[in-house]
Amino acid sequence: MQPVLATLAGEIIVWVVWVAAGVVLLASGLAVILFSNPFFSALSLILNLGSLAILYLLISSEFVAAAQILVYAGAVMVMFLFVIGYLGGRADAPWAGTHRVGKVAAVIAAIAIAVEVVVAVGIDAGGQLSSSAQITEAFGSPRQIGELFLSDHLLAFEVTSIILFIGAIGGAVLGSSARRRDRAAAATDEQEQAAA
Amino acid sequence: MLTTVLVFLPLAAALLLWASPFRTTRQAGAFALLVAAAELVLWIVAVADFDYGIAGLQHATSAVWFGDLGVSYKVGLYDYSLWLIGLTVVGSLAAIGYAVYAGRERARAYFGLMLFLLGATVGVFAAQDLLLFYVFFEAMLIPLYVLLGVWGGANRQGATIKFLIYTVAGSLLMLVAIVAYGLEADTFDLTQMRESGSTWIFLGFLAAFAVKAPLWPFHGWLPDAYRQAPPEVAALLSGVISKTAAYGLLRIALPSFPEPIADLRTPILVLASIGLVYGSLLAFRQPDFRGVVAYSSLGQMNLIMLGLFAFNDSGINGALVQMVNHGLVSTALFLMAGFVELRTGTGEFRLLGGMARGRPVFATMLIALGVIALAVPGSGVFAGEFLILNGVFSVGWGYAVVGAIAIVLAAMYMLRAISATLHVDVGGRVDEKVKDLRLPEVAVVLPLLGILLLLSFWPAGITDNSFGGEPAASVGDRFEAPVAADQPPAPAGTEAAK
Amino acid sequence: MTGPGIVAYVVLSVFLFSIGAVGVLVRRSPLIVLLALEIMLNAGNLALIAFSRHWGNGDGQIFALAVMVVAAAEAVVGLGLIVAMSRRRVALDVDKLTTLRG
Amino acid sequence: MIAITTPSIDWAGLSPYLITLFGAAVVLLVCVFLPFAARRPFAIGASLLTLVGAAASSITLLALDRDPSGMISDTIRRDDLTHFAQVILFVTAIVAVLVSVRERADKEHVGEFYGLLIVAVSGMAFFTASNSLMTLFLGLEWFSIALYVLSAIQTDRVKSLEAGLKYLVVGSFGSAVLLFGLAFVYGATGSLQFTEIAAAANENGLLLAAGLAMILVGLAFKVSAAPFHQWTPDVYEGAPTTVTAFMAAATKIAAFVLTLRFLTTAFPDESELWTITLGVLATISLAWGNLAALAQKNVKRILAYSSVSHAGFLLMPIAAGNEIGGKALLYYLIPYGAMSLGSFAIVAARERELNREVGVDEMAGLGWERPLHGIAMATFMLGFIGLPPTGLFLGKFYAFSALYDRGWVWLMVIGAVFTAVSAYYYLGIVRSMYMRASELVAVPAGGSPPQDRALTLAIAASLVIAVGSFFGVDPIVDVIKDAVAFLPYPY
Amino acid sequence: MITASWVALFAPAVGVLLIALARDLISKKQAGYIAATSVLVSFGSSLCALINLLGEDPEERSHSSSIWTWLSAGSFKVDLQIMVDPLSVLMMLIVSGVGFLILSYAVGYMHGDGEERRYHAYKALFVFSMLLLVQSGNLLLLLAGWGMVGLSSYLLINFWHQRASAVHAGKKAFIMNAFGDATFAIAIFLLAQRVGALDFGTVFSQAPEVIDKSSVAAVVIALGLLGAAVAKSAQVPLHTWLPDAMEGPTPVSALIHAATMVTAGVYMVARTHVLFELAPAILHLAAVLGAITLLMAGFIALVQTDIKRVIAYSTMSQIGYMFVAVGLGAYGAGMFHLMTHAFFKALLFMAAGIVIHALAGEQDIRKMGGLGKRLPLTFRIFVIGSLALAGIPPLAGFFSKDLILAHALAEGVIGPILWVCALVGAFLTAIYTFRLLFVVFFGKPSEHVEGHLHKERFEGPFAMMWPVGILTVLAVVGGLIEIPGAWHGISNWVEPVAAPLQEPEVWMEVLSPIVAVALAVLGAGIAWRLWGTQSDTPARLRERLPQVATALEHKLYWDEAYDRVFSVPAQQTALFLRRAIEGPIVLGSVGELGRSVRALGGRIARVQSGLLRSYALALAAGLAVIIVVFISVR
Repeated sequence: MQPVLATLAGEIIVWVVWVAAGVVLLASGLAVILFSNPFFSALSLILNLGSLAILYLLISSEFVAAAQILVYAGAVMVMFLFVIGYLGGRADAPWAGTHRVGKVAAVIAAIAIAVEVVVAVGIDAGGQLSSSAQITEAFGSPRQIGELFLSDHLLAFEVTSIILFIGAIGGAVLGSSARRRDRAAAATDEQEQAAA
Repeated sequence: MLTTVLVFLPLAAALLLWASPFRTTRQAGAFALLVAAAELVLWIVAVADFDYGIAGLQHATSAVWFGDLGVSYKVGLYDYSLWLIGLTVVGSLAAIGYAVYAGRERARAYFGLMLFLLGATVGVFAAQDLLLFYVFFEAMLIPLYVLLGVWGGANRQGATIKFLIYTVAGSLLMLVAIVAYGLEADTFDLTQMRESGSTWIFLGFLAAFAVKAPLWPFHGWLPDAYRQAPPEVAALLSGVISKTAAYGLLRIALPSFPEPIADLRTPILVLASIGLVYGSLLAFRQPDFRGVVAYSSLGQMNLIMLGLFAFNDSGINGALVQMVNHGLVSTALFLMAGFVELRTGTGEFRLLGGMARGRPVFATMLIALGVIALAVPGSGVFAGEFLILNGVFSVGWGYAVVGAIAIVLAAMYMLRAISATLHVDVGGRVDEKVKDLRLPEVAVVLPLLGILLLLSFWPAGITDNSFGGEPAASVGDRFEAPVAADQPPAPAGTEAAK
Repeated sequence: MTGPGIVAYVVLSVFLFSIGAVGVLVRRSPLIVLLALEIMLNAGNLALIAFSRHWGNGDGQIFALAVMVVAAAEAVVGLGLIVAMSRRRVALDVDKLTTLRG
Repeated sequence: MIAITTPSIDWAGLSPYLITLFGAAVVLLVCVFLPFAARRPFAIGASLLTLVGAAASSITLLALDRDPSGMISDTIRRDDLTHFAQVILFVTAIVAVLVSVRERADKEHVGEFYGLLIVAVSGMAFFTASNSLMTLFLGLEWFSIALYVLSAIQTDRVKSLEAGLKYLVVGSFGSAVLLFGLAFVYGATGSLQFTEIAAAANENGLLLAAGLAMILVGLAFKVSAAPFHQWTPDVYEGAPTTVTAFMAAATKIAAFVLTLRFLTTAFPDESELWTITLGVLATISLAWGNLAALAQKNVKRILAYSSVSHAGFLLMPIAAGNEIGGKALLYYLIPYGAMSLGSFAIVAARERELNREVGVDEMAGLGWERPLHGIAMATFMLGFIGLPPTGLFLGKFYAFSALYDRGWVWLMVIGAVFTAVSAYYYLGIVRSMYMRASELVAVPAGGSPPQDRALTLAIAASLVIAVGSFFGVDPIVDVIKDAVAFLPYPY
Repeated sequence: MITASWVALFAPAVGVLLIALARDLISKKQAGYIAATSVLVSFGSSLCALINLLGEDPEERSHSSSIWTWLSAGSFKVDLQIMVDPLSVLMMLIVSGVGFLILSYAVGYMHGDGEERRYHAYKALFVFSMLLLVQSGNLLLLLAGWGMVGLSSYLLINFWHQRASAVHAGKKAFIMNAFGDATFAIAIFLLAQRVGALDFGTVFSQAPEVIDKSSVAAVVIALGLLGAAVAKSAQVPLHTWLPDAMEGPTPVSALIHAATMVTAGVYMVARTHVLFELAPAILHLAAVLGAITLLMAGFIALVQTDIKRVIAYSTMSQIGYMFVAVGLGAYGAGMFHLMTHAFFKALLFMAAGIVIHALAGEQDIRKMGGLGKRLPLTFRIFVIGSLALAGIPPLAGFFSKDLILAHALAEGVIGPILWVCALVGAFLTAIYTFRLLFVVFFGKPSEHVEGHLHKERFEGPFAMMWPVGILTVLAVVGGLIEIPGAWHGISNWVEPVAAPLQEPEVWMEVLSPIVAVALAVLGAGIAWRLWGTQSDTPARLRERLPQVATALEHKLYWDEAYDRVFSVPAQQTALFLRRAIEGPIVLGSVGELGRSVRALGGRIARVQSGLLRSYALALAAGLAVIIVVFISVR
């Protein structure tokens, strides 16, 4: 009796949380693309990422959920906010401007993709997706993730660092001060002239 | 080995020339002439060292080239391809000679391209591998394209583009056909191909050859190209290059596709007949000398098609004789047109006329070439036409009647051209500064005329020494199964087909 | 497993993906386009993690973590570009980036 | 503690990546400390050294001729296909570096430029080797992000920035689609590894089909197949020409090799789906690329559209899905890469000479002024049409053979017809180089430009490879045969 | 004998080559001598052949010889082959003999022209071609010679190429002959198909076996040959080129357009009589065409005012007689008339040439008159020629014409009609011949004559006069070689080759000449009445019958009809093809296709709007489509 009730209660709680998180997820997602002010969009995205983290928790992916909050919401989004702040948060009305046909087509295409994939998933839902595997407590734990990163996915781990490295260089190259470049260029020119 | 040298001597010489410091027409031209002359000597060696009794391949060389698909470098000579190579060498020699005489800017590039063209054309006639054949067939295009586009007349750009796109479109379809045919037969070695019953593959080959020849109505590139090219290039184009298409039909299409040809023979013959009359009629209304020769070439090439697709002894032999003769005469006539243009700066009849008076050498040569071109009975061209029409007569009398009409039309347009150039009132551009042919000019054209006269006295020099003496059989029976084509003229009693 | 089945998560990810796609397709501000791209990548992550749970192996989670890093790198480069453009006084409007066309 | 069994690491097999990454790091770091004047020579020298080393290690691996094996838990492969592709990639990068020697703009980011170039080629090499969905995606992003930055690296040129942003946004969009597709494939099979995906794939898996669709779109985007190619002309035009030269050749090589490996290895049961899709995409690419190129004036754009049409041609052998196709693809990439690189190199040379963007009119007179450039460009242009003697002719022939083996004559005919259309714009360039009246010939700005031996060397190398692959087809195909023999072709 | 024949054939060719190669090394006169000598060699060789043949049995006088294969196709072979038999030797003698005389005459006649070398070379070329024609041992070489005489004729007609009319006439002659060549060729194709060989021996022995008499094949072959003969011999309906051909120098008219080439048709019918006899209807057609021609030409000649044109019409008319003869199977008679005609017609032309020469190129007889006293020698020669032409005994024309008449009477079907026609023709001949004589040589010298004919200018140098003298003799005595009813030199000579289809009886051979001579004398009388005395009858006749006169002056509108039926439509077709097919469709379609492809390219390029969002949209839309397809096929 007791376990059954507990299970039921757990089930209900999970459902409620899921529905809430799901609604927030989609709503905040929509908000990102509907706010005309990038600042609000970015904030919505943080909300979006948070609700995603909750969903991750619901499917026992604690480590990823944590990473999501720390890396994404904490680091990446801060960077976004900095840039938005730097640029002064210029706004654009989401649905304004020319190319109306393009926008309608865009929405139609996106909806089409969504519907198609949902149909595909829905049809397959009766088959292999109907029952998920049993998992142990260790699933999704930092320990398991760490193990995987150091064994099977060692390479992926290394490669992500390379990518991050590239991103850093790229950001530096592109975002570096123009004035400095001008000075540098002038310096090189002088040197070349001197050499010639 | 001999064949390889024949093919690669001019190609190597072209590269050498481009790398050389010869900048002037005199230097580069002399070099090119020398190479072409050496090629001629080589050809004579080949002619001397050839066994004419047999229809088989001689002087063959082969080497692995693209083993994965069974493509090899394989060259060799048949008795009939030898004559076409001779035509190529002689024609090129004359063309190079003309260019040396006329002088060309950027001589090094120019003469290198001429040599390259020579080598590629010889390669077409010598290749015994389908893909190699295609490679040479396409390789001819490059020098032609540049020669036409750089040294051509005022409206050369459109002409060039049209020419190249037309031919490339045809060639690419042929490439598709070659792939299909070669993979179907599991080899690209032309001596080991198998017959194919596929109409589509045949049409692929026909596309390329019909454009290059050209078969009516695929000649849209022809008038402009022949008018805009430098005279000696137009000469090669109509005299020599067009023959590669006819050769391709003879060497590849006829032996390989007996069934499709049997099915499509009537439409092709009808097109060729139309082309023959059409070309002749249009030649009759052209306002300029080159236009006449151009459309007459169209007619003649369609005549050759008639002979080929008659597919009997007479037709095939006739086509070969005609290829050689028309090649020579067309080359010579374009060079003559060039001489006219060098002097008067135009080829338009309304500005010409009366050139015979005081220019006996020019007049004599032009008249001699003209009457040979119009197939006056007794000439080599006549011999070819006779055999072709005789051959096609046994396929259907109507074609021969059309051909006979074309004989009359040929007389009409050629005499018109001769008269308009040489006779009656002196044209606006013909003043006393327009001199008679000079010795170098005579030296360029006279050999062609001499060979034509020789071939008039002895056309059998070609027919007796080609196809091992059995044209239809040796073309048709290149592979195992015999080709069920029309019989050659039988001694007695056979009714005219159809 | 408690709560909604894996299909529900996947469907959710699909909708999220579409929302992100619409964002890229309709917004003119490159900043918001970048945000929308983040949404799309996160939709992929959600699907990966859902499937990871479904199969009970950790591959999907690792993948998702890697994708986060990739997304971060992309964002850095994208933001760097935007900054560079604003320095060059280029309008931050993707509809006005039509120098290259035809 | 917990016993983690770290996978055994095949250092030899990893050597190409390690060499390039080390080299990139050296270039990046050392340049920071060098004076401006010394940066460029050092960066170029170090890059060349690195790339030659990487090429040498790939060639060694290729020559060792071992059976294919997996590395690091079989997430990437060590096999001849990889090594062959890597050799081409590294050689491409070497030539690209030679082209870049006298690139005018951007004196500050010298270290970053060469570092990113090496990193990008390293990523491509990694990409071709990948054997799991994750390495695939990471490899893709590895070189893509590097290329985004490289495209935009001339931050003082608006076009460069525009190109970078377009590439980044559309590229990330494509990546996201690809990622979603990868997720679905993972969802359908529960595995990331190609062979395991093939083993786990069940009949009628809609999830797998949807995933495959998205993957195909993502890959088609990367190889710039129409209608997913639209970024290509803009980015090729806007990016620095050296980058374009490198990108056009190398991205295609990497993306096509991986596409071949991925589709044949992971989706043998879905072959019907992807071969036909690729066939259709090939058709659209041929049509779109060639037709749109007709309307272009800018030579880089023409070449960009040409690369779209060649993507169509390169899709053909993959679509054929047979062993001839595999060989044809690999063979085609060699002359194509060389010619693409070489033709952009010539555009770069002309740009530097005239100090302005190069349209068809700017090519006027090039053939006579610079004989080597002229002959090379003419050879490339005529070769793109499929005229001998460039290897591309045999490549087309090979691709057609693969299609014929598959029985897809229709696609062959389409290829032939649109190639004929393409003749118009290729010839337009040749025409401009050689056949313009002299008054139209553009006069070089500021007299004759300085001798650029490296660029000449690069062009000559491209020419030699393009023509050499025609004559030396047999030995090349011998190597290719072994490189692609192990793939499980569906047809 | 064979060697002699080969020498005869190639001697003029060598002459041509010598003249062509020597160019300025020899004087213009020497060129003429070379040409004449080469033809003389031919004549000598022909005589050798004749003597050899005479020494043989009549049935064994046929020899053929070939030096090499000229053309081959598998088993089908055609040799460079000559045939020496009575027929060809007869023709060789006429061609080289008359040819030599005329060439010699021309050396003087053409003196001072400026392009004499060319002229003499052409002339020798013509003799070579003509000899090839008559000597060839197979049909193909016959056709070759056939074409080449046409070519030489063309070259000589427009020898004075500054004159538009001459150039036009040359082209016309060549093209009409080319038409004949074409029909000839078709006949040969059919023969080659049926018989498989073209040498005379095989053809004539095999053809009757493999081709049924009067079958379609036989008719087509005979028609083809007849077409060629009619074109070459200027018979109705392909006759219009001959009068125009008079634009050439007069010796050319004498040699080619009177004595030899135009009679080649007669020779050919005789040579291939086996084939014609397989289709008797066509043989009769030849005779009928001949009759029509001789009447029509006779009428037209009545009103012509150009001295050479009158003679040209007379030539047509006389060849009409020959056609009547060979059409009736009287091959010997035809050949006989061919020979005598060669003599007296060449003579007339040469005399006319002297007149024209003396009057500085004037050919209009209305501007002549009274020349009898000024050119007495020419006058006498002309009289002899006219008498021979009119068939006044005992001159050459009398015997040959009357033999034809006799044969006509002998033939049962259409003979009598033809006989009547021929008699009418004889009557007309007398009228126009004597009209010419009276108008030119009688009466008072016109102003033109007074103006141009100078005392010191004598009739011609010796170089011109001695050939004329020889021909005069021949015109007088040439007919004696065959005297109807007495002995048949030519008929018997030709008989082994072409036996006549019927033998006239003696009464026919007696009746015909009497009637014919009576009519000729009557005609001469009428001519005297009309033109000999200064009467106004011709003018009144003209007023009385204006349509007839105009029609005759316009040569019965043949030229106009041909223009309307062939020439204009051909030109218009060509123009139509050029404007409606070649321009817009063949050439235009390419341009149009190119333009539309490029326009399409432009439109597609515009899709590339530069809008980043649209690029992504393409991606999304493509994805949507592919997913739909994938899901639906799964």
